[in-house]
Amino acid sequence: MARTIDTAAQQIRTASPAALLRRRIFGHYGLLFGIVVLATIVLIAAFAPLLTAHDPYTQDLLARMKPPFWMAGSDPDHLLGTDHLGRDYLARLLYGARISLAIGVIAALISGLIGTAMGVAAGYFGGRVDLVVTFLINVRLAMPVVLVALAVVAILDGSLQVVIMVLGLLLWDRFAVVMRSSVLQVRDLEYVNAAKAIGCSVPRVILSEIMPNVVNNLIVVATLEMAHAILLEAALSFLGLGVQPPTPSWGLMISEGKQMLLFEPWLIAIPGVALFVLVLAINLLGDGLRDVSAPENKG
Amino acid sequence: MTDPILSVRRLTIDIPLAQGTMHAVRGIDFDLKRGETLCIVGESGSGKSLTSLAVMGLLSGKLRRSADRLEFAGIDLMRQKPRTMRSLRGDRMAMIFQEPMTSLNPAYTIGDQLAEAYLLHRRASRVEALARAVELLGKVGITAAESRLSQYPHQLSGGLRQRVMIAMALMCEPELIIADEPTTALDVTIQAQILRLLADLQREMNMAMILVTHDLGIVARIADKVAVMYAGEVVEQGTAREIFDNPRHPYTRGLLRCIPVPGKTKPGEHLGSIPGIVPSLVGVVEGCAFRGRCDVAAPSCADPIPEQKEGAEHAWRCIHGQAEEGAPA
Amino acid sequence: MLAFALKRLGLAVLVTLTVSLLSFSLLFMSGDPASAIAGENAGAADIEAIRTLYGFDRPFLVQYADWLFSALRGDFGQSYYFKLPVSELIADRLSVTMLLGVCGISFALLTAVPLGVAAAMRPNSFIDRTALFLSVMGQAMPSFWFGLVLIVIFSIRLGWLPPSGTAGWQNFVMPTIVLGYYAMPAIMRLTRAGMLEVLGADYIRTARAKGASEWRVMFKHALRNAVVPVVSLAAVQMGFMLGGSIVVESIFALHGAGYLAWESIGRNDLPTVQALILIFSMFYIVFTFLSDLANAWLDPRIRVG
Amino acid sequence: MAGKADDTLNAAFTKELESVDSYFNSAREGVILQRSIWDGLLYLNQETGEYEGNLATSWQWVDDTTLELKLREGVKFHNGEEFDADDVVYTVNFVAKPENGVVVQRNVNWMKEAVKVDKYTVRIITNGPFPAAFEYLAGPVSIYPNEYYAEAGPAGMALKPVGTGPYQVESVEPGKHFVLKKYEGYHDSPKGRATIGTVDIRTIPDINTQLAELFSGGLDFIWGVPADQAEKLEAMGRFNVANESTMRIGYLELDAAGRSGEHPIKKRAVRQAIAHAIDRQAIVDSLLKGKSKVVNSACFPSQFGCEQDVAVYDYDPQKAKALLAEAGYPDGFTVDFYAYRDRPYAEAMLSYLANVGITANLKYLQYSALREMRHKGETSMSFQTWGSYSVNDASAITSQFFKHGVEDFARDDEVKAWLDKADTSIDPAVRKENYSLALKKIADEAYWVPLFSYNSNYVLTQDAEYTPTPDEVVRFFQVHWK
Repeated sequence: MARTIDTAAQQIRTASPAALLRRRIFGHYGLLFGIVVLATIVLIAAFAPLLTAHDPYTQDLLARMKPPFWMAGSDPDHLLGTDHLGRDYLARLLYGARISLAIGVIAALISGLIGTAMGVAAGYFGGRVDLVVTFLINVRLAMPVVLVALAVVAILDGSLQVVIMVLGLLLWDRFAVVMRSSVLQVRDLEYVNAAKAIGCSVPRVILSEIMPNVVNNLIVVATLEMAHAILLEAALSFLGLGVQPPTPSWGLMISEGKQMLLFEPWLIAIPGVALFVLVLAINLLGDGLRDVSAPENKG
Repeated sequence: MTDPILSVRRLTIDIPLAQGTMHAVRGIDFDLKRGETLCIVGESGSGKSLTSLAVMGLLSGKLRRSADRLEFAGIDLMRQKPRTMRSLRGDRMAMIFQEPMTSLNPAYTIGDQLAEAYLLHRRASRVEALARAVELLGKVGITAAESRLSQYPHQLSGGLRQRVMIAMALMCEPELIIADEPTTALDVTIQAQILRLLADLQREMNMAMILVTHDLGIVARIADKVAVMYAGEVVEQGTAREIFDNPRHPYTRGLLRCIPVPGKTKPGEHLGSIPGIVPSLVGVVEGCAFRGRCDVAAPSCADPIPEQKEGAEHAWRCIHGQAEEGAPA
Repeated sequence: MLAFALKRLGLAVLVTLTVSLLSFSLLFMSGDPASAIAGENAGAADIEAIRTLYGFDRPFLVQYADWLFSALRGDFGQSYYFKLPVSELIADRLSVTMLLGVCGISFALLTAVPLGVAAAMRPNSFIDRTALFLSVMGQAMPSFWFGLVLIVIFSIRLGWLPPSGTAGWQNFVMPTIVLGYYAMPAIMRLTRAGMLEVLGADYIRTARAKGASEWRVMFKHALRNAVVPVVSLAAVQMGFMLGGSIVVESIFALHGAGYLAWESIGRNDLPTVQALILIFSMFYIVFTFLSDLANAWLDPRIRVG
Repeated sequence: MAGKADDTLNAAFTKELESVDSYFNSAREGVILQRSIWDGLLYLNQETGEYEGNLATSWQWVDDTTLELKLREGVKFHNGEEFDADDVVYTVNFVAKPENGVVVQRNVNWMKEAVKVDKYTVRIITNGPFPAAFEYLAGPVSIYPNEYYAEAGPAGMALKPVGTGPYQVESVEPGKHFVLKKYEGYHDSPKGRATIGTVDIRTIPDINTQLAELFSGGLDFIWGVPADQAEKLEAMGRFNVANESTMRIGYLELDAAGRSGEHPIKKRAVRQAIAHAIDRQAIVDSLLKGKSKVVNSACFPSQFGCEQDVAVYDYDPQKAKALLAEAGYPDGFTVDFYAYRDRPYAEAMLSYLANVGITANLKYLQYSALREMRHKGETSMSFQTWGSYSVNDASAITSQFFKHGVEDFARDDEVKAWLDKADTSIDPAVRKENYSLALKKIADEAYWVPLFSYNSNYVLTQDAEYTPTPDEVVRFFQVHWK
């Protein structure tokens, strides 16, 4: 029945595809929210030095844990107060956006490259390649991520690079799964066969015929994995094995602030909310992109 | 003559859309007696399927249905609770859909699905229901019926599945059966078999049948009555003979132009194409919806169109007709 | 059905072997186990003696094979830290983690599936938006934060639930919610999407045309088909939960296997870590295997022909 | 739920204890249980600093390496076994054998064997003169029942411990949960009898969870509460908060010997610059608080032989910069800074180092991983702490790290010679003099940068009272209901 309405509704759609897309984007509040918030956070990260006069590393042991502006006893010089070493919390929060974004983006890039390569190969070539890739995906899924990440970080010490690499090397599974099935869907379409028929090389067919048709899914997965990586880093930090101090990562700020959770909850609330908003924005962006690019799959 | 088993007056279906209300079906009337076959013809989007769903009470929640009268065997379907409607559906009125490939639940066996309606409406045991299923499978020409019961839909071919669908619709010996383009998804050769089967069963069980179709060849062979729908209206209806021999509406005539001799159109042949597009049905629709494509359109076509009648059954909505052509007698 | 099951079983065994090999080699690189066992005041000679005694000087593959064959007999060696048989140590901890996992996934399913169905029945309604909101929150909220917030509210402010321990069912309420809420969004969304897709399917219309009640249509005809991917997801989530309950176990002092694994990593207690990684991956494999079987049962297209 | 009403003291451990058998764990939690479950031959009175008899009633050195002890009569183990010389002989001979694998060898490897003289007289033979013997006999060396231990072994003892102490063990869930019951048959020991009927100890790793349990009444007693939280708890007025210094000191271990290769820290001026760069007093005042103090010597001030008159490096960044320039690093240098605990203190030090131009990259590792690196000599600078196992003698710390062992990054022969002399002499004056020489040189050369002594905060429900001691050992038998 829904289909009946759709066909009926399609008849009266006179708008151009571009206008339609625009309407879908602006009609999708989740997507709008995601874009606006994410853009804001990116800008904050880029212009952090302009937004605060404080250095995120300068400590002042005599001015520890000054409360933020909405609490009694706050210092107007430190809008969001100071942390357990007397460092300006706002400065750490602003600079921390860089770290959290970097973790999300780079980890998603690495895992995206691995997962896409594997998924596309499996979907395109099928047969044994597919068997091997499917097997690897199974192996990867069977490994307890948090444990393995913990083990590796514990062995290699938790520098930013190590954490990003570990997350990147562990989170490729969803890319591979989604890319594989997406490629399977478009592999036998006419234009792909046509490209093959006129003798295009395999890389060319994949890059110019297949990839453009699966890139929507790729972007959606990438956003979700970004969020995933950011949350995982926070969890590692919570367990004491994330990014090393004094780097101002939000996960680290939460882990440092958690000690005082019951007494100074704002210490963990501020980076916690920042992390929550960032992950929320990325997730909404991903969901929104999926809805907009394939409204029939909404859900 | 007996009373009609189905009587429809001014049936209207509106679809609320973001851009406004779409008047998908606009005040149609028809009657159907026991043992009669009504064929509804028209192009996609003309409201044929919606009309049949409206009779079954299967329109989705967003669609608004209204009618001056919608009576089935003396029961006012407009005023029945969902519960009563459910007790009628599958029992006294049944429907066959156009996609046999997807209309069967992939998770259950043929036997389960056949038995379901019987178990829902009859005080019967599962064994009895399955026996009835075997009987009907035999009736729709499925061999080795017993062994089919434990099979799943994906193990059957399209033609077999449509036979199963027919058997399912007939489980409770309905008084009214609505077949919504039951053959469009099938091979041409199988189409004929299925339609012949339907027609035979309809006669045998003395059901009233509404057959929604594109296929004028079929219409010519099995219809007692024909309703031609265009843009949500029945633009012309009458006995098959009247419609084929003496079409009054320009649209009907356009449709028939590709079958010069009624009764000789081959099965499977499609409606001819008429240039132009169907107007939007969103918002207020005034006058004749066909006027944009009509060779004989006149300025007064934009005004409300009166219904013209000829004899007991033949009626059409056009400013032309009798006056221009004269009664063919 | 049998052939299908055997095929999946073979794959499962192969995956298990690969994971165990990977984890074994990972830990092999992680440092000198002899030095870990020897303790603080051991000299180089002591460490060397321990290395020979435990056989750490043998080639990697020999050690792996040795470990694997013992493991097949259920013997995972002795914990370097607790000086207890690992199998004994783990059995105790696993029961907590399993209980937590089962409670967590049940909570997730019991909230996510009805919510997903309700949301799909009335898209864009209040309940749909609520469900969406809950799932978006769940996806973005770090579980340690959620856990601590629950403790503050229910243990400190209201005094309803004990913050830690395993003494009674009350102890499992908050951990279950935290762990379950982690898995809930994905299951909810998949249920909703699956139901939406299925509800638009022709066979649902067929069922209605037969006169089936809405309830019957939803739960017999629609959910049965929509639930197929949900079962797979739930199995995957269950596997993740067991391995990922470290944070929850640490916050609520549950002393489960996840927490043990984390601590054992820090203590260089290799036999324990190896056994746990293997067992966690086997959980995942067993659950997905079971879900494959369940799906085959639910979806005859997989099972037959 | 619990507490005074049902005579149960609910306490929490932070770490999972590997084994209750006190010879087979190296954890603070193990020492705490040990003191409640078992007794030593001697007892150190924390107030007077004098040794008193516990399972022994009198003792004397027969010669440099033979200590004869008279044992207390009429003492019974928790399982009813009678205490006599056989128990001492069996215990000492078992733990003194290296192949039996006692975890902390230092606690026992000074003993060669024990010899039974008669039913209530034993002799303990030491491996060479060992002046700190009483310290160990009053501390980590507890006496086990010979018959039971022979049968159960360390594994059995870990699950069902049996001793003579003021508390007997009701149940053990390894690592997780320990229940102690007052031992009604406890002998007339200087420890005193337990007054609280049951002590229920659970392991709760997260400090917030511990606090939440404390607030909701699930716990009555926690310790090791960080300074900031302790301050807040005290301000709440609902708990008894006591602070006591501990014997643990923090220090920077500097690779003066160049074990980790060529690097600036090999130069004395650079090490001194590091010492001048860090404002230890500010770290103590702002972060450690309580009874913590800045320490200047490579030992805990109360320890025997811990010379206090050593070179003191004031907080003086200008001087630090000057020393760096003098050493040839006017622009500073970059170094890896290893640490395994107290991240905020480490971070604070990083910041001070940065101020004088030293870029220190923090490498925060698990204890065992870091120890392994240090044993291999791969760290040029690390933030370490040492609790001396609460042994109130410089041999438990200075001698531990400066006698060319794997954890000696100074490798100073002179220092080693002095320490050897001090460690093996029976004459307190000789010992004092040699420790003093060694500690002065360590300070002059800045082999270590001693930082501060730690303190511990003990938080109790208002119903209970406890006076903590500097040895960081919680004595449940000295906790009283009000």
